[in-house]
Amino acid sequence: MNEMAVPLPDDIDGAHALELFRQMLRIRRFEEKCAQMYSSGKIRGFLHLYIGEEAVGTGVMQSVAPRDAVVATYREHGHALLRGISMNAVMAEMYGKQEGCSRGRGGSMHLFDKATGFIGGNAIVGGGMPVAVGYALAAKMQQNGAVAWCIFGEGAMAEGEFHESMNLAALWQLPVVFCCENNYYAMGTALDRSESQIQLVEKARSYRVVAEEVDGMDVLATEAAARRAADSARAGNGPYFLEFQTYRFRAHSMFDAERYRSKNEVHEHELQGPLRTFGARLEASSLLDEQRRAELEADIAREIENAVAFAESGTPEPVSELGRFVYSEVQP
Amino acid sequence: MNEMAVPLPDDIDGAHALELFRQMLRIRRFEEKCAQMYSSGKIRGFLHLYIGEEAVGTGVMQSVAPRDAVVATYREHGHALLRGISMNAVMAEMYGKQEGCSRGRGGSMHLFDKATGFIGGNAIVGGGMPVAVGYALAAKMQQNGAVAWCIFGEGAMAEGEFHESMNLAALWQLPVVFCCENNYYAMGTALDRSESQIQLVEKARSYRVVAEEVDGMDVLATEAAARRAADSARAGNGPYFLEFQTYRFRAHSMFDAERYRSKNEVHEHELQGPLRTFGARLEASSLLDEQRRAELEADIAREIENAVAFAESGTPEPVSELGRFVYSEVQP
Amino acid sequence: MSTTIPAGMREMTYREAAREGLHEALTRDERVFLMGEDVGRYGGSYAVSLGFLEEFGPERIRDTPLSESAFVGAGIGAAIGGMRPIVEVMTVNFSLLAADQIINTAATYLHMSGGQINVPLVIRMATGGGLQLAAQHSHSLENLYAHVPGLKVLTPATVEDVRGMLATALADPDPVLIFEHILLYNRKGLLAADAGAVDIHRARIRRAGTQVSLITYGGSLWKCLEAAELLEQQGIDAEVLDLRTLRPLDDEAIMATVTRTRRVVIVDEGWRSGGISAEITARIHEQAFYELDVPVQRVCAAEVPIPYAKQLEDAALPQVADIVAAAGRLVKGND
Amino acid sequence: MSTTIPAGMREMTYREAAREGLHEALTRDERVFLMGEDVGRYGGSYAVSLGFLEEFGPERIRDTPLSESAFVGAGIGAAIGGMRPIVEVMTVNFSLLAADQIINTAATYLHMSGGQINVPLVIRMATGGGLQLAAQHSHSLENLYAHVPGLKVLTPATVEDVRGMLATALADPDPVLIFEHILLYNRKGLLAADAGAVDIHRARIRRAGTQVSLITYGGSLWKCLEAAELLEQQGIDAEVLDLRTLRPLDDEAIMATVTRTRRVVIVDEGWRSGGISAEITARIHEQAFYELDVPVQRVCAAEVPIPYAKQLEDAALPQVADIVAAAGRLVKGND
Ligand SMILES: Cc1ncc(C[n+]2csc(CCOP(=O)(O)OP(=O)(O)O)c2C)c(N)n1
Ligand SMILES: Cc1ncc(C[n+]2csc(CCOP(=O)(O)OP(=O)(O)O)c2C)c(N)n1
Ligand SMILES: [Mg+2]
Ligand SMILES: [Mg+2]
Repeated sequence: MNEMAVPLPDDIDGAHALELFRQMLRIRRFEEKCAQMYSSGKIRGFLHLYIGEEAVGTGVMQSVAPRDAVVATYREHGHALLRGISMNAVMAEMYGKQEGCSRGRGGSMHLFDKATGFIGGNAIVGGGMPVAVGYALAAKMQQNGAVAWCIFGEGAMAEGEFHESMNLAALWQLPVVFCCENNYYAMGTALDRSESQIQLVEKARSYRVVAEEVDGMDVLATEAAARRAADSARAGNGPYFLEFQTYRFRAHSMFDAERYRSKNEVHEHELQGPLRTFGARLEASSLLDEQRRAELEADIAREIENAVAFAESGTPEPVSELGRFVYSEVQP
Repeated sequence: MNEMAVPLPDDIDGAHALELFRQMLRIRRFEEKCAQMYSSGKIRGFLHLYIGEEAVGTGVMQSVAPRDAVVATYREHGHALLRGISMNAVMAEMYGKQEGCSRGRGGSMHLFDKATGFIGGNAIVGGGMPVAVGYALAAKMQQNGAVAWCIFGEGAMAEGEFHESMNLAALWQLPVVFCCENNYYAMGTALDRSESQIQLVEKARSYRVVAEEVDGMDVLATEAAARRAADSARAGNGPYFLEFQTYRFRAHSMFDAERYRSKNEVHEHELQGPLRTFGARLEASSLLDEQRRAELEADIAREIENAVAFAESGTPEPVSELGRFVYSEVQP
Repeated sequence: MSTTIPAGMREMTYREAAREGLHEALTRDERVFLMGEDVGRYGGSYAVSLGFLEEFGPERIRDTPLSESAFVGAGIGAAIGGMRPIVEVMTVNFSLLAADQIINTAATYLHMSGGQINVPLVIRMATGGGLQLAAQHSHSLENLYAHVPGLKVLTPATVEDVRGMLATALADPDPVLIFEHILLYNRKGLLAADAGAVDIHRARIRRAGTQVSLITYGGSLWKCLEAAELLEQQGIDAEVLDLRTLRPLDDEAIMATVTRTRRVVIVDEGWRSGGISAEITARIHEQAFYELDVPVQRVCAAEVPIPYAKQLEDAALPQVADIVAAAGRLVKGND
Repeated sequence: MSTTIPAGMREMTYREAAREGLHEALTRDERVFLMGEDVGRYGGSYAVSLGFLEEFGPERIRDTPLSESAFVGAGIGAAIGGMRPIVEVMTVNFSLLAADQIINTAATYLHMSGGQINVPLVIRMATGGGLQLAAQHSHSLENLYAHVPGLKVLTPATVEDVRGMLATALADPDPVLIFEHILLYNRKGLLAADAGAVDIHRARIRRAGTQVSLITYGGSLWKCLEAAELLEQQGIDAEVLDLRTLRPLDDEAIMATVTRTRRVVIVDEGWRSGGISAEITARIHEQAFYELDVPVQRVCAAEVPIPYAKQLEDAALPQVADIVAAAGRLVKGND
């Protein structure tokens, strides 16, 4: 397929396109490393990889403004990195070190960063949705122009919290962008076994929310859609729903035997992978070649190596600190 | 308006039409008595009257078969009576007597009757929906032809349990008839302040559930719609959603000052009340006259008087029995 | 309560005091808003916010759809986003629909984020029985939340507390749950003209005594005070300790009263097994084992879903006579 | 555990035993079916029902969408409708989304209906920590449910119990919750060839002893047995009581062990304040006050949302060393 790659549109900013590629590559390589570190026991707990879905987060994050908030799930390494949490801090978190972005208390599923408005890392499916709605409510009441980006999988759409949150956001015309990462499976449950209506945009529209289907494997498409959504939300037009059609190349978590889908199905999708296809297009547009690739890979490898070293040499929080952060340290 | 009442269609069964009127009148008068008994302190707790909405329950119950289940809310006196729970048992329940249909433990909000498949009387808004879905699942698995009738107010449609239940029923094609009694208010919250999409049938259709809007003030319309729904559900076509547009003439409960709507608005609707309009049509069709009315009223008054006497002379459950029915008495 | 009102005091109902507290909070801090089912047009299901919609407008007195999980969760998000939301849940029974947001999210974010994301959210709920509202409206489930680290659980019993605890809760950087017993709203009490925020970490002795301690909170406080009067007529001098806050518990105050009287009755409208009364008993057992003359007694709700019928509901809930009997048994040791 | 398997016994993991119990139930009674997230195609999140879909078909091994409230509630309705559903909730943490259905509906219908509508529903949930799953996947919330009249709460710790309690729960006319600790699934144990339904009303002594009682349940049982061995090396003879069922508690067995040893350590992975350990302490205090030489000690989870980092999680959860230390303190009285 790559051989048939379509060059990028003429009006594209080549440097930006390459940067999108680099960002996707960066989170891909980072997670490959995580998988390795998981196998060697350095990372524990649950680890959910975003591999295959990078075009979604990468496209979306381009429109996230400094004062916006991102509310994500347990499959959020990519988003965290894209949002600007340092790789050191993310890796250290997975190592459970004090230098981690959640001080080692959260782990893979609970990356947080107040500075960049990254408010979780929520591992209750659907649990982040009301939070995002509330953040948007605060933004609207304070008229501060912030948007809440609510990221979730298609599986979450069956939860009551989806329904309640969509209604509230629409009723109150709040600046939330609902980003559904439809990878067609919730653990082992295929979309058509979890939803009576699999046209997810129709579900969203039933709340009178503007909804778009987006090719989640195409980073230019995801970027453009997110921009439309952000513009609309910031203009005061209320919530926006984006269904990104994508695919998860790896197991749900590291405990998954993947009995619910064939190797072949996975392979088919891999051929349409965001790095592969976008890389080929960049090449077709002469924006990328082997040498540039190698440079990018080398830079990323270095960053990852440093992150691992940083995490390795991080400090385990002393057990005496266990009781901290149950309540705020400054009390009235 | 009554002066302009349209006669009933020619093909109507006159006796049946009169019977529908009688059933509505019976539950109306019963509840008027309840209100009185509440004022005099004989009935306590919360009391939610169905006055104004009688055409809905009356029409629906004509299609409820013996093995079906009815899952209702706290506004369920009418449904309970229509379903065949004796007036004595319902009144005694509100008096909190042992002879009550829930032995005095449930009160107005929790009428139950196993014999007629009346499984509550659930006072958690939305709480009955999953139960109805489960009952329908059991019916489908046992292939016993039963239908679960799930009755709720439009306010319940904002709850997550609505969403989850609709999806499950549709996904599994279960024989549930969802009967939304849209009286346009949830306590003091008007429909357009609780739903971003006030076309409730659109909400239902978003689960790929067949949905109809029905004039809930016209007992012939409600009866016909319920029959269509029942036929469809029994034929194995999955769930069916009926929105009955109706109006509550009385306060939400006995504690409501009704600050959220005008007397005038209420009055306008009263003029379209189901008894008033259907009574006029029966008269226009010469099926009802003053004498027949008087006879009906007298019969009903007698039944109510007897029910009150029955309840008055009922037995308060001895306090020594308090601990019963927390667990079943026969244990394995 | 005397009929002449002392100088500098005002008499008002608990409802009015709750209302004043809310009013002051809304007036003083623009970030504060009230959100919940029927808080606006209806005036609040217990009429606490009657008229607020007109005064503060629909942005700040925000009627919500029936969706407990979303509007409680939206409170969390709004709190993180810089507002100071007060979320009202009609009764603690309905709060079970929002239990995920409260326990899995509000209570965990600060810790999971390593101290970054605090959630300054206040949730008010009605609780308790006594109005024959039966098994889905009458339970006292506050102890479910008192079990959860990360939450604070307040149970104001007096006009001063219901007014003042709200201010303190709003100043708190972390999630605070306030439980108002439904039978208190119409109860009158005296409030100092200059009443304001109150401490929420200390239990308070509402009646000093020497022979037996009645430890309680919320709606049961008044039953305990009544019981204490009756006990006095029997020559028994009871102390009444109002816990005020169920999490964190004021161990010091509890042990102090235990040490003084050496006999304890805990009165709690929650079910006995696994209720807050169990925790208090356990702490007394652990911390004041050698101070006790006799084992602690618990007067709690019977272990049944609260029934509708008056005599059954009465029998299910702790009553003054039960308290008097329990305290009497302890002091007189008749068994 | 010895490496030679006694005659008439089989060695198997807890997972296999749970699986056998399910298999037998599905085979024996057509009304039984299993419903929950990923019980089918995925094989169960803890692989308990692996292969069942193929064997029993999608009607009886029913994958559900992510909608805990609806599928737990559907279990209630199906139970009322004549089936015998087994609903699986992946972990007790997620069950908070279904708390309304469990507490407001399943637990109340029998009572509210005056004895007419019983709910023969079985809900299985994983519980507990120890796999570094952090603050939304590691809590032991079973005591929230143990507080609620109308529910029964089972906590099988052994292969025999996880297999046999399911059968008993299915025969029970009322809602039964079964909690399986995540760390147990891979643990091996011996099962009698003719193992079947087991009693669920009696606690069981898993190790007889005379000097101190370790009262526990679920995952902590094995820590207590290990602690008992270590204590033996210190010359301390510990008895280990496995509660097995948290509601109703077996008071008789608890008081019997207390009376025998006069010293008690309660070990519970739930948070200390308001946990089941509090209720047990309170009952011992009330019913065996004069039998104790020293106050009961509780070894519970620290009052924090369980953190991810290994050393912090270890410190947050009860460990063998903590149990040994607590028991040692009681017996040697060194403080
Ligand atoms: C409320 C809740 N139920 C169940 C789970 C277990 N669980 C974790 S991820 C997952 C699947 C979610 O699928 P989806 O929303 O599509 O996101 P994806 O993992 O595909 O990105 C499940 C069932 C959970 N974490 N929370
Ligand atoms: C979960 C829950 N939240 C809130 C309430 C309080 N409440 C009782 S009835 C009601 C309004 C319900 O309106 P609707 O569903 O339209 O039914 P209606 O009363 O109009 O028949 C509310 C808010 C409740 N009983 N349950
Ligand atoms: Mg998915
Ligand atoms: Mg309504």
